[in-house]
Amino acid sequence: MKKVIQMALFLAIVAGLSGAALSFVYNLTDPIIQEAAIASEKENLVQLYSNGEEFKVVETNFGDYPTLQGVYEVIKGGSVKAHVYKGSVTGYGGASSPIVFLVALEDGKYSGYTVLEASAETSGIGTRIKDAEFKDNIVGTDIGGSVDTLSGATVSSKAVVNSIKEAAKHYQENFK
Amino acid sequence: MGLFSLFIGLCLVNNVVLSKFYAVCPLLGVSKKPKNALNMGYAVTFVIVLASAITYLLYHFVLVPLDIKYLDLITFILVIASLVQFVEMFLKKTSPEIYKAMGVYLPLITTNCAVLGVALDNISSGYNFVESMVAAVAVSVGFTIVIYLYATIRERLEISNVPESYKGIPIALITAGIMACAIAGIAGLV
Amino acid sequence: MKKLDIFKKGLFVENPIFVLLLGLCSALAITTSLTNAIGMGMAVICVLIMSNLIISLLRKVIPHEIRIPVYIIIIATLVKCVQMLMNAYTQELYTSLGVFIPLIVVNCIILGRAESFASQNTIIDSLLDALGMGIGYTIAVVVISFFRELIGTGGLSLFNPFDGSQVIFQFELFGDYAISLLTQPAGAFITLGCILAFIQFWNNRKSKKVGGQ
Amino acid sequence: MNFYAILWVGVLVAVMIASYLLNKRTPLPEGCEEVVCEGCADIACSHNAAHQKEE
Repeated sequence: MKKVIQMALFLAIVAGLSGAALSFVYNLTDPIIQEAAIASEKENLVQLYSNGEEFKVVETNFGDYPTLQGVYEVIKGGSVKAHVYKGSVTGYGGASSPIVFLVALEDGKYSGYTVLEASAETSGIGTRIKDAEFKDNIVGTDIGGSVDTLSGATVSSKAVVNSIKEAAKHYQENFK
Repeated sequence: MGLFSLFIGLCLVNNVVLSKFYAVCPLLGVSKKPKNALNMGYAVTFVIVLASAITYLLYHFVLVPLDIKYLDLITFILVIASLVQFVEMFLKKTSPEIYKAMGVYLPLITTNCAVLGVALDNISSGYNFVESMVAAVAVSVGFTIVIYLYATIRERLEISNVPESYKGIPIALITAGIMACAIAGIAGLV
Repeated sequence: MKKLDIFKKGLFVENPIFVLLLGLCSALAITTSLTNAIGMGMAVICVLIMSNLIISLLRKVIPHEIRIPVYIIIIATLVKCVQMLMNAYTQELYTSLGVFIPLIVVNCIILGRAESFASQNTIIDSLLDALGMGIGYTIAVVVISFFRELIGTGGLSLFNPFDGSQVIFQFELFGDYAISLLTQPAGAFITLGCILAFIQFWNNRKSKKVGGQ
Repeated sequence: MNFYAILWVGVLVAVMIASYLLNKRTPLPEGCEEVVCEGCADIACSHNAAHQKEE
């Protein structure tokens, strides 16, 4: 009987030490990892929120949302102010150079939108998704509401609108 | 991605053993007779599917809510080790003849890279439960196919005249390399 | 056993990959480039030294019956710590090695050395053995990746693992005569097969010469 | 957060050790001779030669 108690005690110590060591190293390295993960995205996110917000990576792999690349939390004064989705869709320019954009979702509405890459779109038509005209269609509409595409640039704007719909679906599932 | 193309992708195209090098040690060490290889395949299939299910559930219902995601590795390896022990005990109690066939290989599976590899891949590629189950079955079917074919080739190797210095493990590795070339041939399938 | 023998044994006589054939999963997978090989070698050395140290420290305390599970717990904890540290400080290396860092846990070398050596010898001997085995593993992995990268891509390149941008050396020998098969998985099997065949050839020749006189 | 970590590792260790001990205690079904395979040097495999020496 004594052997069993001795064994149980030894195991408790091993488990405790192992758990403590792991959480200690985690607390030590997690901020650095978060910092590195967000660093590459920071200069993009600053285009949408530029008065000193913090950003945090929430998720970067989406099993059943093919066009979503990442979702980031915008933290202002310690609380999460908004979520930003990064989408990458195949526009008119083909899959080799996709359209990459950011869309911000804040208290029930799309509050921000910017295009990071749209190099292969035909200038004057496809590139109109970068102009204020398309942005006004998006900013202000409710999350999940219908966003109308640009007449004359339906291919590119349709792809972006569908990806925004996916982002809204993911948002309603995870953060609502 | 459709479940079927996921299955074919993991089972044949980027086969776990030949393209990601999971479980090369059992491939070289154990597969002498095709019948043994098949038994090993069944044992690994049984453990991989169970392990993937349990590790997926534990990760998403214990590690994520408690925000201790960094315990994923130790959870997976301990779950796999205890699963192997439970399966061996279960087989010992209920069906001796299955144990006689498969039981020999069970302790080997604890240090089998494929089981842990699949569990970690399911998490890192963001699959949901159904997809990770399909992935687990695909991986284990792929493993069984490769190890069975490999055993039949090695049987013939024993009686063929191999250069002196290539006898044993070197020729086994070259055979595996040629099989990997064959599998790479169907890369465009998915 | 003399201290130096323990260390030397791990390098060539009992090289974990070429002689004991342990840890082939990781050896084959990450030897596509020299940087990966050295990075992985360093990770394995760290884990091996720490695990041999801790296990030889606790060897009298661990109950005999459950020593293998305790070793697995210790090694899993160490590997996860090394993985987190690598993720934080050597980001490029971490992404290029990918899932094979956690797979060090099931790498038979570490558990093998813990069970057959560290659990019966003093701390200094275990450390020497860990160092010998770790460097032996690194030499083997570097040799494999040397051949695979040189013949596979026609050139050799080594980046500083701590920040990926700094190139230590990079040169291109025969760019368009490279056999790109060697960088693919199939090439890994064939390269290792040929290296092991050469070692077997070398041993046979040596024993025949001794036998011949 | 650390408390959950240590608790969870404790639960895991307990389950694993329990399974390990229970498995060691369940007797081999009759007719299953003890198989010693030297095919691989995998120490964790209970059929490894190293285990035979002690038992």
